[in-house]
Amino acid sequence: MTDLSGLIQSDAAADRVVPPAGFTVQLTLFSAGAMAFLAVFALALSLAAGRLAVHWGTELARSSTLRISAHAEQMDTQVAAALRVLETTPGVESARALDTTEQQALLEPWFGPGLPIDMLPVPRLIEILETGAGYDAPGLRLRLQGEVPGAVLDDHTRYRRPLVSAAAHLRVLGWLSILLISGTLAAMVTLAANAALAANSQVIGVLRLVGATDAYIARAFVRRFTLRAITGAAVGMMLGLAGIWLLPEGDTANDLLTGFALTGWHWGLPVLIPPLAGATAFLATRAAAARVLRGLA
Amino acid sequence: MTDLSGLIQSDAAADRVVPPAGFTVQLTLFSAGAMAFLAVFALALSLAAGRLAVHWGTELARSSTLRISAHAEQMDTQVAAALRVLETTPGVESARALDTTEQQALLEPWFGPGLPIDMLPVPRLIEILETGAGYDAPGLRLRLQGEVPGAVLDDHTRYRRPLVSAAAHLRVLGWLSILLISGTLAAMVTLAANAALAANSQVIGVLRLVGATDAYIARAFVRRFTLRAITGAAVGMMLGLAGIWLLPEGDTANDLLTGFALTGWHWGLPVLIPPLAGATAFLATRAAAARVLRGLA
Amino acid sequence: MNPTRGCGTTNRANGVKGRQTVIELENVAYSYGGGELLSDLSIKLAPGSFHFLTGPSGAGKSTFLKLCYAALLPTAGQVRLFGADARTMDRTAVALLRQRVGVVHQDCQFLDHLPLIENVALPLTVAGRNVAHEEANLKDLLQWVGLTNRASALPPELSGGERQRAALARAVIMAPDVVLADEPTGNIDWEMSQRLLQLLIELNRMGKTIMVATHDLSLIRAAKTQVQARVLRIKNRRLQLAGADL
Amino acid sequence: MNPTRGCGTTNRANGVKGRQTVIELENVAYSYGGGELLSDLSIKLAPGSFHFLTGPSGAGKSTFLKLCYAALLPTAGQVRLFGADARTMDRTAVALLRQRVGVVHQDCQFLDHLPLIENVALPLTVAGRNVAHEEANLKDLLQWVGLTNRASALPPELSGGERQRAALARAVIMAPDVVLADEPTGNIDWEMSQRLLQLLIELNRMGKTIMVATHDLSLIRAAKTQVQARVLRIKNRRLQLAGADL
Ligand SMILES: Nc1ncnc2c1ncn2[C@@H]1O[C@H](COP(=O)(O)OP(=O)(O)OP(=O)(O)O)[C@@H](O)[C@H]1O
Ligand SMILES: Nc1ncnc2c1ncn2[C@@H]1O[C@H](COP(=O)(O)OP(=O)(O)OP(=O)(O)O)[C@@H](O)[C@H]1O
Ligand SMILES: [Mg+2]
Ligand SMILES: [Mg+2]
Repeated sequence: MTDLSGLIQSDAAADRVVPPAGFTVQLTLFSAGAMAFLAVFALALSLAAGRLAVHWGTELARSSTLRISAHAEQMDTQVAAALRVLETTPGVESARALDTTEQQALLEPWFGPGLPIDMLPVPRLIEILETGAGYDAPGLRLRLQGEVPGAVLDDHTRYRRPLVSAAAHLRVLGWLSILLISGTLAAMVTLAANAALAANSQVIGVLRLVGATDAYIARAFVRRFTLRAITGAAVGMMLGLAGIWLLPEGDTANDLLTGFALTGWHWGLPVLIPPLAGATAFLATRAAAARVLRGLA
Repeated sequence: MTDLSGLIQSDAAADRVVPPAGFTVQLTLFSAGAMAFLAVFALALSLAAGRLAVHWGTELARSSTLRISAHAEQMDTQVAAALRVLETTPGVESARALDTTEQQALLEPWFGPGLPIDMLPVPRLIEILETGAGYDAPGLRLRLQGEVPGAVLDDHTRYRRPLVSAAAHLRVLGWLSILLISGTLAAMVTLAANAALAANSQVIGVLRLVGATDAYIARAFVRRFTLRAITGAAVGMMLGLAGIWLLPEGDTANDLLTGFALTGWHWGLPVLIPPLAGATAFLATRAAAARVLRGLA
Repeated sequence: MNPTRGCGTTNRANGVKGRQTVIELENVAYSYGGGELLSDLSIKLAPGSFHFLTGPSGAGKSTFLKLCYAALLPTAGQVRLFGADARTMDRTAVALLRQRVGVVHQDCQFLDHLPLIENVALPLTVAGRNVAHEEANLKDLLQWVGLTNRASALPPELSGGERQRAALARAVIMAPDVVLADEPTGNIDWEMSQRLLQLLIELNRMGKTIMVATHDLSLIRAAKTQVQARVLRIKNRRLQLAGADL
Repeated sequence: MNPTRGCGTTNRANGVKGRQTVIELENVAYSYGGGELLSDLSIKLAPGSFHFLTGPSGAGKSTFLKLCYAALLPTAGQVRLFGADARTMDRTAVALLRQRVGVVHQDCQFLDHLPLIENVALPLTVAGRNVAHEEANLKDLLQWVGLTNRASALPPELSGGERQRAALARAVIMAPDVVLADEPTGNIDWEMSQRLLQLLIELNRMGKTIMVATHDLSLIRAAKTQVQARVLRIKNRRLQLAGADL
């Protein structure tokens, strides 16, 4: 009965038949605005949490260390054996023994710069980079046990893994709240449209009396509400972006709030909110109008 | 003009003069419900973030390490000197040199269990516990430079500090969203009340015509809206609590989402939401009624 | 049957209020913003008087009545209602005034969610009176205006004439000191309007002050045979006493 | 001046439609849910006929008119409007029907946010006609019903009689084939109702079908001197042709 072309094509005369103002209009504007505002924050939260998860994830989750303790004479053999095992382990992208300088750098905090590393029974370290899918740690441990008895696999991701999962969960929470907010917006707009239609039952009666078709009446209401929702959402979005923009920007990528600002093309995402709000309002009002008009028949 | 006693005291006759149903009523119910639902989650988020911040904070933020490298013969003197310095440093709660076993445990991952620790030029470690306020790290470093040249201050909180601050920020975000949600609720209820009053201008006209005082009319509307807001908020709160209760409970205190569930007396906090929503609705409706009644005079 | 049985038993107008002027306009002018609609009106309505108000459509009859129950305040001059200056009354005072003045609006409005009988009883409800105690009066009154079998209908289910009758019943249920009726018979057939006129005449005989705006000259003629009614006419912004030309 | 100048220039009723019955009721009954309000009504309104409809308040006059413009569907029997069974019309067909039938409701309702002149032009607007082209007609019509100087007023600012006149103007602006008017003179003084009657008579002379529900017998008498008007009366749920007793 009502289509988008009718919505876009301006019909000043038809527009005037619906009372211009009123609290239902303010309600629509306000709910669309408030929901868009919240949606921007939820979006930023989701994106920031996602970035954080990725950041923490790539930083740590994909690297682990194999530590080989052995007598000096066996060391090289064992390292070579371990590298061979790792080469054939699915999920291991690359493996590489750290050289003396690197190990020295790692130990420096503990022993100071002058440590005679080759004099000490310091284990050799092999850095493992995982593929995205990761390797099967218990399986690798079993194989190493047989072939390189002195090897200890240390996926030091254990430490940050809960954080990564927390960030992931936060991201899920963000998306869930976006869903919730969209649902709330749709419900609000539907209720506001219903309230407006009910409040305007006299208008509908008059229009019917003088021969207006349902399509004509519905179009006038739908048009108004869709435009209102878009306007409200646009304002809310802008305020939301301003709010995010005003947040203090931190220097560490680690921080959630200071890393909360949108980055790069992510700034473009909130722009989708007003048209989505408009589409929601369009569908909600059209359904409400169809129902009310059927009811008043 | 309208007081709480009039609200509580039931007046069946006066109640009937306001139309019982309508979309503004559904709007009030729904916005109160949706906002209460969101508020429960925001509250849980805040509380969880707070717990996390405290957890991570107490675990790490208040401890740091002083590492002393020195020739074996000078070691004890330097350790004693360092402890003396620390004793007089404001913000340091306690300082204690780790014994051999503890240091061995710390180094074990690197060198395996059999490390002859007293044979090696391993530095000695002093664990510092800060007071809540913390000490002035650069100042301490300066003093140590003079008195204990081999000392290196390592506040290894650097590592988790961003996480703690992220949790703290998240908590702030949670409280901010509670504020935002309360504001939205107040605005929604005000708008819904205004819409209802405007939609019922005929009712108000009739009541005035037959001699109803403003107080009488306002009371009828305020009562209705306050009860609606309380009902809606109670339902929303219940749904929110159910949602939180349904979230998977994790085993690590570290995880944000699995640690999201309310704990102990925190379960009691959401119960405050409906009365607060009611109070908000009471004030919002009373203001709206006063304004509309003045306007229609 | 006594049509005014339904209108309460107290007879306040003949009581304490004595000979005090009920409604008094002194050099009153009114304008809705454009030019003056009413100019320099002066009139005193004595208690127990019966007035008709006529004049062409748009002359200002409804406006005049609204001045008489403080729905509008004069733009110039003074309106005194039961001795009090309308301009100095606060909104609570106006509300209490309305409990003493029964008004029939030209477009009869009701609470659409309440059945007719509760709408008629509404003045009792908002005055805090116990409606159950007045049920006999209420039923009598509905009987007189011929709405007994529509008592439980909702206002939108009433016919035009039924609404007008219900509005008149609502205006007199409190036995107010003054009844102001704006075209109360516009949609009502001749027989029924005679019946409504009877109700107003009975009230007038009880000492109530009555003012009826109408364009129905035959109604005025019928009334004049039974009570001493004065006919006011609004013409060219002024209030005139209509003469024998009716 | 010709009062119907404002009502368009096409004369459809005398054109293609020829002698087709405009409104036809066959054994129609109607009930709002309780007992039957109207029973076994049968009548044909020929194009160009003029009918009055009378009957006591609550008899069912407004209900009868609503059946004639498909606002209500009969609970029994058949209503044919321009040859089509009202029961088989979908809502778009009803809307298009309303563009050919001008209706004056008993409680005249308008779009309160639009000035009177736009309200009167509303049928043109919703039919997609260019209102600017019809401005001369519109102005003439407002002149005839005496609302020229209220053209830009909003409906809530109108007096009762002004609203009724505006409603009649709105009903005839499209020069509809049929005009159904429910108590169009309930709030209007004698002189003005003569003027409105004149408008309806002119339309009738142009071939339009007119039906006026009224309780104003003097209006009927005045009309009968000028046109061949039939008077229908609803009594005891039936439709009767009123005789010479008027
Ligand atoms: N609120 C308003 N704002 C502006 N003008 C108004 C307002 N109310 C009434 N008027 C105008 O004032 C004039 C007098 O109105 P009023 O309703 O008093 O007339 P009336 O004598 O009762 O007429 P009727 O017999 O048609 O009911 C009319 O022309 C009307 O249009
Ligand atoms: N929607 C409705 N539901 C129930 N009953 C109704 C409804 N509309 C009208 N009625 C009843 O049907 C009867 C006829 O109503 P209608 O409006 O047709 O009367 P009328 O002849 O036009 O009377 P009036 O001269 O008073 O306008 C009345 O008793 C009225 O109360
Ligand atoms: Mg009037
Ligand atoms: Mg009727």
